[in-house]
Amino acid sequence: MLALLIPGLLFTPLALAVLCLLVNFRIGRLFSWVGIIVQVLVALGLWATVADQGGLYYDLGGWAAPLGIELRVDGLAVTFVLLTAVVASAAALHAGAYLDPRKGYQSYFWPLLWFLWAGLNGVWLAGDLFNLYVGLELISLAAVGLVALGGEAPALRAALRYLYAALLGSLGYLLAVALVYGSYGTLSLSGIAELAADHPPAPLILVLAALGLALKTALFPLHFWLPAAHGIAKSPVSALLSALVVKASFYIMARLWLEMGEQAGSIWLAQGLGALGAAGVVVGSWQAFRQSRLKMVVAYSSVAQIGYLFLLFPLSWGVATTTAELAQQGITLHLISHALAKAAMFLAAGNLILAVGNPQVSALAGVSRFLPFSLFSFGLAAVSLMGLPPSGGFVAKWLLLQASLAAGQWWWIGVLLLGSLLSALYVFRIFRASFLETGSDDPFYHPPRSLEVIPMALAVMAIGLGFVANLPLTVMALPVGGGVP
Amino acid sequence: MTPVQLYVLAGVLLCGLGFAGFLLTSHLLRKLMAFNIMGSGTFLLLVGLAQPNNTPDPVPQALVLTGIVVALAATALALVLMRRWYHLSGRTDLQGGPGD
Amino acid sequence: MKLLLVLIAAVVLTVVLGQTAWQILAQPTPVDLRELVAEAMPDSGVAHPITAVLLNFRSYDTLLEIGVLVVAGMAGLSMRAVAPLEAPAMRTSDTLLQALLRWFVPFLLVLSAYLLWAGSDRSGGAFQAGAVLGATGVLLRLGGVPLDFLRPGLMLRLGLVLGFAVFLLVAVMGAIRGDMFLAYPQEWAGLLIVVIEAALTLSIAMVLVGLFAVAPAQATERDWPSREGKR
Amino acid sequence: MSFASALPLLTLMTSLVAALVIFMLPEQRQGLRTLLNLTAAVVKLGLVAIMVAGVFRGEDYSISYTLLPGVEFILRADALSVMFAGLSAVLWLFTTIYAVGYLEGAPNRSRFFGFFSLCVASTMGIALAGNLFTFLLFYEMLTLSTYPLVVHRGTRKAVRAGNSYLAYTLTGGVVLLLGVAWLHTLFGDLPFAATGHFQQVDPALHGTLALIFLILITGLAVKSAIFPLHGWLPTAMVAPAPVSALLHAVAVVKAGAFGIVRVVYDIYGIEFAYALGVLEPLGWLAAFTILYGSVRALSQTDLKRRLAFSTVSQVSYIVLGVTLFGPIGTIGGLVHLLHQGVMKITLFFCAGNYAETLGVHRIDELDGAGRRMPLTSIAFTLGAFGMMGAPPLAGFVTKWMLGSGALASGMLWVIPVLVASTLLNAAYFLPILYRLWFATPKGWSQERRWGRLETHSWLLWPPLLTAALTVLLGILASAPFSPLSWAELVAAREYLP
Repeated sequence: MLALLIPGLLFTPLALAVLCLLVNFRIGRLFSWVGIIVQVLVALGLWATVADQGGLYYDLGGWAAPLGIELRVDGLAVTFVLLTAVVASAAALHAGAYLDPRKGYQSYFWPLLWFLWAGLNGVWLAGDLFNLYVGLELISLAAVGLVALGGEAPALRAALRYLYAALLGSLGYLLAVALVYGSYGTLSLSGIAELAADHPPAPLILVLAALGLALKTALFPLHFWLPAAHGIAKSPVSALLSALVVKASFYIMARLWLEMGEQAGSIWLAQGLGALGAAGVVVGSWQAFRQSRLKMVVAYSSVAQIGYLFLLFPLSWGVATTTAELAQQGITLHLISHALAKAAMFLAAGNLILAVGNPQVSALAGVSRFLPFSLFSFGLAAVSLMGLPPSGGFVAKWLLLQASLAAGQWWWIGVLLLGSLLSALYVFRIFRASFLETGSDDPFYHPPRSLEVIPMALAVMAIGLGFVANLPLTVMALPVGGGVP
Repeated sequence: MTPVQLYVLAGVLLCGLGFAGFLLTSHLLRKLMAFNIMGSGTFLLLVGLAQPNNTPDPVPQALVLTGIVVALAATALALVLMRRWYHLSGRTDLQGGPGD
Repeated sequence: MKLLLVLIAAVVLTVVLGQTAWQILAQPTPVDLRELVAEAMPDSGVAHPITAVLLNFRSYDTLLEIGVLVVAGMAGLSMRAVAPLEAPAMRTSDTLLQALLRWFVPFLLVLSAYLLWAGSDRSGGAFQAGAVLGATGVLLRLGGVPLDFLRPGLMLRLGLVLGFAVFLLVAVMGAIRGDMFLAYPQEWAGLLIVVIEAALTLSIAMVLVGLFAVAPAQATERDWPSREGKR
Repeated sequence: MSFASALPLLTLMTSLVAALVIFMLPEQRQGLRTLLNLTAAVVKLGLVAIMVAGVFRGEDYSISYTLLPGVEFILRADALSVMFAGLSAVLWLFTTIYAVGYLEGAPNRSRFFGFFSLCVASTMGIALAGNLFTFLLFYEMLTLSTYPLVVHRGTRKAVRAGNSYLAYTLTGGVVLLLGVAWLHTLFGDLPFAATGHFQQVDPALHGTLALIFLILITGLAVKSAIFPLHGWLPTAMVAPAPVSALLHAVAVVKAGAFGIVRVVYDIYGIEFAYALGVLEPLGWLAAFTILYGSVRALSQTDLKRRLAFSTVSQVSYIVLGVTLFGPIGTIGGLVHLLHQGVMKITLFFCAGNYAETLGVHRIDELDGAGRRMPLTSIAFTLGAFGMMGAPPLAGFVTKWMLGSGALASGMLWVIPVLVASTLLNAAYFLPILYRLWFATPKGWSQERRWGRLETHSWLLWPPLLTAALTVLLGILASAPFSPLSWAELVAAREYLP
């Protein structure tokens, strides 16, 4: 079964990218619908198989690592593959109705989307450091292409700023890879993890990788490129970028940290990254509060939410194994629930802007009365984002609180609690604007139901994750067990 | 000094040079050149560090070839975007211009 | 102030990087891929180790790398639905250049073909050949030869993805046969690699010339006619 | 899952499902919405009645679900939970009837009734929560689902009130979260248990436990409006009358008070909390809040704001009762949880009636309203006398029990507080009653008429019924299944044998 699932997972997005490039927007949309069904089924199948039988290494081309490239198909990877399938499908379905097919350049949306999707799958599964680099670049360039699509000046500026940041970040990572290859003579992550105990890696490796990848993940104060890029792109694109793309670089960093953090890490690096993350939570939330445009609020909120991810480093370094596990679980759940909630939020924000015809927060007055459905999706997503129960965001916050308390690092507790309140500050600013009554006439355009249902579905998933969190937590802990299928 | 040490030294210097250039210049084209210089330094390091006893290792060389193509693709994309930005805004950097 | 900070950062990077690199150089690596490559060479289908690594052992990297190239080409194309091929500033009517072109182009084409062929047992290969082919295209364009296939139509896009598509098909054939993704049948490996390389050469050249051609000269509102209307 | 163990879940679901369906209903389907609301309320009342009978027989309804390793989601009906659940179920029915009449012809009713049901679901969840984690879940859900009701009118004033409401309650929620998480780290999952968990705890942890107690109580004190965290309550009175009635007289403030009861009795255990020395300071604070709320109520000219400050004062009676070490004080506090709800909701219903029928919001405009609206005014009068603690009404029972409890536990300073509070109550209620019955009417500018009756019939019946309940609860205090006998049942289980 796996012998077909894994090639299917890699092949479908790439094949669709090729097909969609050759046709116009409408036919591309048709192809993509088929592709979405295939991808979701394959991702589900893979997830179920790994949940059932445990993970494995897949040797691409039949060449085993370290000579060849292996894919690490473990519980965490397939969980993210499934997450990607869900979020990307939602964004793609939304885009199919949201984007204007009369604009010629929109036909490039589909091939770029499928390359992005392929890159994401590649990164989740990669077991090879250099392969991660190529996957990361595939993601970055596709994402930049998506931001720049349409080629208007503000989008170009955002895209260029994003591209330059991404390039510098990738080089930082590549330098780290060069040092690793020089030290070990291999690029296989599993091989390095085995060797790391006897041959401690140079501390600079982790520092370089951390800096480069933090730039790509938009860790404060390296977040300067994110709000413009995520705020200016079309809503489905923003959803993809905030939900998945920034997570890819974080994922690589987390994998590196968990493989060689023990030897190459230090308390300074761990606490420093955590402190920057904490600063990101505070500054990002405050900036979000100060924005006048709806999508910029959501974009800055990503800066804040990304900050939490970096608590992984202090909470998993030099602490008891159970504490580190709690932290990993909390961070993974936070990543997943933020992906779902933020995608829902961007799509809902897109609908609201479409309905109101104005990107300003202050234009939302009356929305609660006439567009309750879109606002409700936004609200549900916001509940998870604020970490209020019952939601995936709450469970994640709970686990992180437990980890901080167990690690005795009480200073992160303040960040977690304050972060909730700060996020409420910018979220409720939007509700405040939309609850104002304007009069009994409905001045709004009503988006089609198909557009409104998608963010609602994502938001419901973000909430629902709070009830079934145990399941993904069990699966994502599954290590690689078997060999070739 | 062996040739490999020379590679590594040159790589390190190019990296530092490119890094400083990338951050100090605001002209988009110069920034891009700086990125390419830093990239070349990284590739030199990748090849140099892998062969301490002067016997060539095909793997890093293949990696570098791949890396060059990737860097080339990124450079080309940056150039296209940059030229369009220049024609729309009349600027060679990202400060100011429409929509800032 | 910024200058000072950046300089300090750059110097620190250089020094620390240099120091680390020096230490790494001094120690042998626990794994040596050279032996593994040498052992696997007979099964690779080609004689040159770098080509074997690129198109067989680590072919997944190369597949994605071509993907990156296609993405860049595509994103470039999306910037411009219709390129003004007749932009006067782009053309030159220098007779000397035209005369030289007549000599250069056949030579470059032959050189490109040689590089492609050479890749199997010595330095060379798809990328080098593609680069030369791309350069030929650029030269032709500078010389004012109207390369009509560069109009952002189906032909250009087809050429853009041809190499990638061929590579992808070969990759998935392995899986369909019940083997791994990207695995070649032993006896066909050499031939398949040549086919992939040939297609890649074409596509790489196409991306390069395409990007050169479509980098927008002057963008105005009328650059965006709807494609549907055009057909 | 048997029917018995599913009962708590079903009780919760009745209002949750009602909420979801109502959200989906188009605005104009008023008949269906009302039918749905009332059916759900009646069904819920029936389910709670079954549980009350069962718990009395000594049955224990509980259902649990593992949310995370080591974290359980527990719904459980014990004597204390059905007490609160019963109160909410009864008053939900009355308030639904009232709200249907109140909002006739107003916009955004789908939203209103949807969130209203969601609030009731959260309150039920708080009542039936079987451990602190589950309690926290519903406590936060209550905050969120109340917000749209507070800002319901969509005026700038309402939106500002919403801000203040959130600022207080979200902060409170976060503080509570810290306390719950800390306890969980130290002791794992702690289900509510009759005599608490910390009898045999290592004395070295006593300091930490006292600190956690402080954190938990601070988090809970926001909703129960204990000084100095009461500021949101008077501001939130811009909400429509049914919201003020059910949520700010019953659900929200009682959720906080109920949480304090749970923490003191079922997590720490009253005996341990007493030994830890944390009860007495809490008692002082409650006493201060009682006096402070009453004094502030005196100077309010807006009727609903006066009632709100009265709530601030009255809810602290519950807390005061909890801190009186001894079964009689416990009974006084618990019984006040119910009695105060019934009395205060009557007053809010009446205030809403005056506003809707006569356009009256300020106390000095009430002159002669008793002659224009005699039935409403009788209900108001009963509620007000109940609040003052006049025999034989419900309020008298609680004050008597609290006084006896204070004597029994030797906390004599409580008696003067009770006396002073009663005098203050009289001082802010009697002038209203005087105006209602004895002042000459000056006429009302925005008067509306509904047929024969003095006001819309759906607005009239609920206050009359709750006023009647105020009388009955006082007269039949010692009957079986009365709040007083039920509180005795609970108290008997909370103290170590």
